[in-house]
Amino acid sequence: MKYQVQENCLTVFLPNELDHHNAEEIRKESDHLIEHNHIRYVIFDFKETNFMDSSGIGVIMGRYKRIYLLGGEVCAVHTNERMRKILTMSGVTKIMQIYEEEE
Amino acid sequence: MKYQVQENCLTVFLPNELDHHNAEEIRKESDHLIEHNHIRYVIFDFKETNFMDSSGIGVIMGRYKRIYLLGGEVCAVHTNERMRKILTMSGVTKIMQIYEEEE
Amino acid sequence: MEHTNEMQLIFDSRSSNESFARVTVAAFMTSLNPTVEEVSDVKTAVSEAVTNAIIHGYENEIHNIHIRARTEGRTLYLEIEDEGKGIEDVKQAMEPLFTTKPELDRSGMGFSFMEAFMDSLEVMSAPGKGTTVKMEKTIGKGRRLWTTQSL
Amino acid sequence: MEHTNEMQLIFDSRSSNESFARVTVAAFMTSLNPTVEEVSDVKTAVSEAVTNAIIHGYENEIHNIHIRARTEGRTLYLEIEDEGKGIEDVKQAMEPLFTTKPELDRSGMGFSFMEAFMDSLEVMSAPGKGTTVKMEKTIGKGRRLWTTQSL
Ligand SMILES: Nc1ncnc2c1ncn2[C@@H]1O[C@H](COP(=O)(O)OP(=O)(O)O)[C@@H](O)[C@H]1O
Ligand SMILES: Nc1ncnc2c1ncn2[C@@H]1O[C@H](COP(=O)(O)OP(=O)(O)O)[C@@H](O)[C@H]1O
Repeated sequence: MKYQVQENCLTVFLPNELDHHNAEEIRKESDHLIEHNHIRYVIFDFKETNFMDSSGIGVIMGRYKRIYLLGGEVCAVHTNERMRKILTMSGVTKIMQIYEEEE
Repeated sequence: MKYQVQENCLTVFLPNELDHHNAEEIRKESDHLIEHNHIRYVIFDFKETNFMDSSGIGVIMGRYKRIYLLGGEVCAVHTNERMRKILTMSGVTKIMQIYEEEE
Repeated sequence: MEHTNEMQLIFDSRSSNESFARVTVAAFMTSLNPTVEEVSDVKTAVSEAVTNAIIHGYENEIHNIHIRARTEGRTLYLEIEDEGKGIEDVKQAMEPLFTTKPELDRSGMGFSFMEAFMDSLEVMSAPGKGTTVKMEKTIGKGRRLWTTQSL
Repeated sequence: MEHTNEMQLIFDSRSSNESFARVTVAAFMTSLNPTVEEVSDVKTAVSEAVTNAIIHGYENEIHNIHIRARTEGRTLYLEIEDEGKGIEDVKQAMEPLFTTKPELDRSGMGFSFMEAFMDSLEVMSAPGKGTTVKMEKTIGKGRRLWTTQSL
């Protein structure tokens, strides 16, 4: 399962490598789900993700802009150290909460 | 540990990928050990080995010729299915016993 | 004389080849004994430059992308080239957050990522002529052991 | 029209690049969804041809080895080329157990392995001109599911 809708919350299970090739698909599919399910919260689940470049940042920013206009929020879960570094570097942590858990 | 000498028996712990690049080193080092330790039995341990090409067959054949002249034997242990296929294809199983164990 | 090793890779500008390009460069640099972190840094930079060639340089038409890679001592030298559209104003293009394709959700951080993850970045481009991105990264920086091993 | 994808790799004829060449071709063919076994088959064939270029073609001097790879439908097309010594008698060279370098513990099984693991093998060579090995392998043979998926 790559996407999960629960009430007004969409969880996007990101792939192992989040690059431009995968980003295109995630962008289209998640926008479709957001539109048709009155989504207000988007959770990006990085559990399986070991690689991300700036295309991944673009996907997050794009979903944020859309959801923000609807009065919602985006957040990230299950990020490893590398992913947190990239999210922080890009400044995206200013608009998105990262939820960490003990392992 | 890549080599182990016990009495007149030499165990060669083969690398993850046994190609021409690695074969050169194994050839030199094992011949040195065979000469200086009165070796009669050579055990090729494939536990870590997932790739082998015909250079690997060359290493085995070369050690066999040397050891055979001294009245000894060579054998293989811990071979996976792929390795057994390649050893069989090459005909080297006619001169070398493969010892299988239950896993 | 330092030991050098060279390779050149030419491939179709398909987005499915982005991961292929990353894996190839990562495999090429293994002789430098990089850490997982260093490999990720290089993979990210390669991914940025190759993606730019695909979406900005060739605008999704299928043409050749060239990667030239060389290791010399502890350093990896990379060149990623397209013969595409080229860049009008390289200085502006390299500014963080600048992008000409916001409608495609581009973040404008490609060049910033290349700069952050590599030791040096040089961009050569001319409109209609294509773009070449040159990058360098020295492996094992700060790891003392390496200084002696690599002599 | 079938979807094709192409790449070309040029690299130094160092034995340390044998594994690099294998990994690169393996990464290139992933779009064909091969089994582990099929990937191993191709890696073995690549290893044989690249090793031959290094030890027989260039006799351990450092020059360029070329790999051209293409996928078309379910089939991988490979060409591995050196501009080295070449082969006097190709037919004899391809005979099982024939080798000109027994002193290096060559088994003379390189071409036999290429033939066994690929669907087709063609060797073009002329003394002083170098050698090109052409190979093909169709992925997913015998796996019924593929026939429909790949249309
Ligand atoms: N290879 C290229 N060919 C043409 N234009 C390019 C190329 N690489 C970058 N550019 C231009 O530079 C801009 C900034 O690039 P970059 O920092 O990677 O951000 P992004 O890819 O997110 O737009 C791009 O929007 C594009 O206009
Ligand atoms: N690229 C090449 N350039 C020159 N000679 C070659 C090349 N490839 C193969 N040969 C010749 O063909 C012979 C048989 O090759 P092969 O079956 O791979 O066995 P091996 O590599 O064990 O000798 C080699 O010994 C060599 O004389």
